[in-house]
Amino acid sequence: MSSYKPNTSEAAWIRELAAILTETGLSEIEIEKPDMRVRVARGGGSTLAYATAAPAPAADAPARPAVAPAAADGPPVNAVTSPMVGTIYLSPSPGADPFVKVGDRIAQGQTLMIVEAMKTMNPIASPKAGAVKQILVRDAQPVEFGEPLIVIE
Amino acid sequence: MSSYKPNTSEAAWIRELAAILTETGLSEIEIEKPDMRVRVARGGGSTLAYATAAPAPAADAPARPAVAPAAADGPPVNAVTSPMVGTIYLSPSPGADPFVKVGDRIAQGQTLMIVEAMKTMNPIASPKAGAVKQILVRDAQPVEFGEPLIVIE
Amino acid sequence: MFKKVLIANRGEIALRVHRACKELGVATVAVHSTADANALHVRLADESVCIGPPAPKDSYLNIPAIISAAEITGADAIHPGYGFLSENARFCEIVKAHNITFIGPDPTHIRTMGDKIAAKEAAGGAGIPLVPGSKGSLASYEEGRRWAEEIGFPVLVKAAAGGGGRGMKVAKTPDALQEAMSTAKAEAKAAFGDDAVYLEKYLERPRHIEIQIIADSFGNVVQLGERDCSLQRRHQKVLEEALSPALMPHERAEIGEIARSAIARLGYLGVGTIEFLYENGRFYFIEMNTRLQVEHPITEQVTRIDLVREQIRVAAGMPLSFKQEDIVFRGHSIECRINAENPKTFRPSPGEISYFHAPGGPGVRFDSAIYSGYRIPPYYDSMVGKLIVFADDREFCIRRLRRCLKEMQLTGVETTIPLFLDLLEQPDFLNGDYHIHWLEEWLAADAL
Amino acid sequence: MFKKVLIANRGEIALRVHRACKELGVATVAVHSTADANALHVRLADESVCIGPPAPKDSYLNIPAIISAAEITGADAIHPGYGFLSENARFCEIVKAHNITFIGPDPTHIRTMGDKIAAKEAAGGAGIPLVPGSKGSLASYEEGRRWAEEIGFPVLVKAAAGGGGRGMKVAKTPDALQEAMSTAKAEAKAAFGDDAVYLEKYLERPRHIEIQIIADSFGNVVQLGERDCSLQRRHQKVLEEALSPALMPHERAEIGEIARSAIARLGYLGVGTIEFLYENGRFYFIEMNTRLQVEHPITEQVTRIDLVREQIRVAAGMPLSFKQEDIVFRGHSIECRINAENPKTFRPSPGEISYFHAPGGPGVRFDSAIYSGYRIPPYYDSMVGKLIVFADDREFCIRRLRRCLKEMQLTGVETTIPLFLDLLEQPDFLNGDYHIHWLEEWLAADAL
Repeated sequence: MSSYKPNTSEAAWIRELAAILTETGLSEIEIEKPDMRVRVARGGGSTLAYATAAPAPAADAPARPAVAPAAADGPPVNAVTSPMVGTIYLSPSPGADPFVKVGDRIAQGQTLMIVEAMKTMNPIASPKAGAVKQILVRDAQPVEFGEPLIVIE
Repeated sequence: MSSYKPNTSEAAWIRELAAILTETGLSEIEIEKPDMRVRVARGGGSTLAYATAAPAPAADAPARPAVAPAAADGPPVNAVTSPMVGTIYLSPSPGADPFVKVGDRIAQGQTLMIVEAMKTMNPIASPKAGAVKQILVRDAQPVEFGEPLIVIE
Repeated sequence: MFKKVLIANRGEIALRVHRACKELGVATVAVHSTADANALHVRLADESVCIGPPAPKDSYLNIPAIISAAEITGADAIHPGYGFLSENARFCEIVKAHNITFIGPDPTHIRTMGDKIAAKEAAGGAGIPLVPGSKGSLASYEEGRRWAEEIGFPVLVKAAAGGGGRGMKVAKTPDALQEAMSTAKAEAKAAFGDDAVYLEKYLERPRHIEIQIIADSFGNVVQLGERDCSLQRRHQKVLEEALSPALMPHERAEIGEIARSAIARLGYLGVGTIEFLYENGRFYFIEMNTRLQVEHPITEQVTRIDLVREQIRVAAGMPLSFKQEDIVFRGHSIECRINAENPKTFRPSPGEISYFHAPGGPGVRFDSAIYSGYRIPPYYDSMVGKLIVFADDREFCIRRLRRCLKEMQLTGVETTIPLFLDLLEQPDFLNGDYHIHWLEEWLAADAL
Repeated sequence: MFKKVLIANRGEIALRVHRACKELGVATVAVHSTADANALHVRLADESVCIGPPAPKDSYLNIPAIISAAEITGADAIHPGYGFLSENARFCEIVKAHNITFIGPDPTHIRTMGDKIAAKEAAGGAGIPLVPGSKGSLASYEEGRRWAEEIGFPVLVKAAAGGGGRGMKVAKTPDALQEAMSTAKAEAKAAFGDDAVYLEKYLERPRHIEIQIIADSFGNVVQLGERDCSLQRRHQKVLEEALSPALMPHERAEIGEIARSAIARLGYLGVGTIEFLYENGRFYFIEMNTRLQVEHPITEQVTRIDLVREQIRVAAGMPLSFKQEDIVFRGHSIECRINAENPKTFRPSPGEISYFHAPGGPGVRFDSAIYSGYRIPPYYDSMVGKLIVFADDREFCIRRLRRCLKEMQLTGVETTIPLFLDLLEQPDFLNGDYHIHWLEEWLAADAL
């Protein structure tokens, strides 16, 4: 493979990173792997320009997401995100064992958690096999569309 | 292959990255691979921000100075400027010879022209000795405060 | 009063509703797609919830997502704005089923008025004038002629089975009617296999006049006068005026009272608009919109009624804060819908607004959610703001509008501002002498 | 009507005048110092002339430069705005001597009202109530007591030769008067070598109430109601209301008519304001301003009269476009003067406004010449804009004002917005229960 041309998956990756930037309000993402390093930014020296061009928070309580904010250092970029607005349940019923715990080995398609929306329980299936590295939400927590839920590696 | 010129596939890659930049609204993408590093950016920071921050001309005729605009390449920085708003006269009376002509050698304090303001004739004295290089105004022309009138060198 | 209202919309109308809520002391929840994460309504709201990706069907039309957002934030009412889910009876029912108040009318009214035939029946039954026509298909030319003389020429011969303009003929005289009927029958037979035709009054150059209504749950119904929305392009309103330069005071009073009493008879709740075609002193029902209109501010300017505030109050079970006799029309108001479009081709011009400065001064209101540096997403409509101008009379209002259009600064994208500046110089416009085809005819002539 | 008006001012009022001119179809000339080359009024005007360096005395107060600018541009009228040369009788005379119309009253009226003693005489002579006092100095305690009982306690004993508070004593009872007179006499003797004292009524907690007047050259004089400008800091108005929450309707009608008929007697032309102290149901003349006031927009909002438009019209020799009986006060309006100052220390905060977004929606007007990226020059006053809010009643107006103050975005410099948000929560303010010392007392208490 020529390294001079982004292949489809690289271009898709950059687009995905751009979407994550938008979604999370970050100004920059940098990823380094053994064979490659990628950095995307929005509003660079223009970080300032962009920040000032966007309206400053209102004088009273600034609008805040209704749900818990992600960790201050930003959510992991490879997290599984919520496909819908709703309430997260980590176990099939109150008091039952959680679907998964940090460290568990899981199969692709395995249920990781449930999002309840309009009294409907929507299982979230793992997009890949791997190990649960981090769970980013608490039981019964409300989540937005696109909110990072769990990291599988 | 010369390393000083991007080859076709590199150029295509850069174009592709530029397209992604546009599409995603990113300001910067940087990719590093074992054999190369590429960084593309758009919107060099505060210059842009400042430029866009100044108001654009109004939709109709933009405000313009009432008096003739200076040459497109800007007035000479060392020009003698008008000390007041008024009307310029290049000679002591209508039809008389002008105070000075281009090429004249003049003494410090010599009258270069007159600005009329409120029926009062205000002689403009040369701030230094030298030669008249350029006369920037026409007889009977209105001038603003600070408008360049004449270049003495 | 509600404690927390979820605003199920975006753009300027989301901001308009937010403002009304804050002035009523009500908390707001903004919902938004990923494309609108930086939008002004999101930033100003007390809380915000991302409900989906950019495509409207996955976000602003996504009923489960919006209901979930209301549930996780504990909103006790939902304001639908205009467009999107505002006239979706099912959404209204689902909202109610979740014990949340829908800020709008009853779903049965939404459903009735959303159906062309049912709406016509309901309106006619409530005393609203319809476009007159023959009852059923015509057995003969003689029957057609009797109807035509009753209705008055010109008339439109239409195929009973028809659609798309086929089997449709205009007749201006009795003689022409005979030919029109036979041609229409032949065309209808060929196109639909059915030669049945009927007659309707043909309106050549009607105006679009609409009456604003508001009703509370105590049986109080008030009409707030008309808006003239005749300047349209592809059935999209471009510039609206209140009051109409064409109506006589007695016409205004008559149609207003007809609309008011019809709404009272229907037992309707909240704001609504009855749209009419108007020609030669007569009104003909088009449809009823069971929601806030884009152009509601011009009515607010001439009546000094805050329609959104009153809409929220009546939804919360409060009575209207005024009566019909309190309504006094003063001055003249015009709204221009400023779109991010090429002013000649009307091709949308999304992108970043590099610089924006709103016009100001007395009698000026600019309802918009844009700001310097705002990126207009390509997924939604191209309206970037509504310039609403008010003055003592129409002439002064037009002068003020011209001044504002020249003062307004909006760069980085193309806008329809030059179109309005041009329009405001047209003698027909200045004389108030226009109809629903005028703008397209003028644009077509201008393009030659 | 004029062909071209030169606007001899800067900032928001220059823009306000520009807007009125454009709506009258009149061309505008902006004059500016080198510091204001990028100002909005310069950019929007039809023509502009740089008249001098930043210092006001060399530019906006530079009479020859302004007259020259008018001559070279062919302006046929000059609008002085407020401040700067607006109450300079000599400027007015020079303008007239150059056959240019001064948009304002006759220089004799400017001169009379600019002189404290002459103004008081003219006002008193025209029937305007003055602060009552003894005629001349007092021969004895008995004479003082007779005057004091006529005027009513408390009274102020003042040295005839006095100034700067010396020889000045308040007496609340007849007994206290005896002591106050002897102390004042002793102090006056020591300070000025003259122990003559006189009496004046002492106002403890008066309100500042002012009446807006407009007059044409056909003898029509109309009063447009009052503004309550009691919230002041160091004699600078901070927040103004129209109408006053303190006046009874009959008081409003009475003082309005007194002001109107006095102005008619004086033969005055254009806009003017008569300022009063108001306490216990009585009015006492302070001064008359012979120009547009900063706070004129709140009167425009409650009367729907465009004051600047009318001012220009009457200066051009046209009659007022309304009569006294056409004036109807509707709703309530409040203006906040937003200054670029620290909201606690009031230290000016010039610099670049990195981001500005005006509040919007119904009932909101923001008169300002700032924009995103505008650099506030350090040479002029610190007011960056006037937030003017209108609503049906005072309570709704305050809610709307609060909403706007929270919505407004102005970053890069410090502003007094937080002060207003705090002020709007004070029970005294909400009850309309304040006087000219209230704001400073509150600020002092707050600072503890």
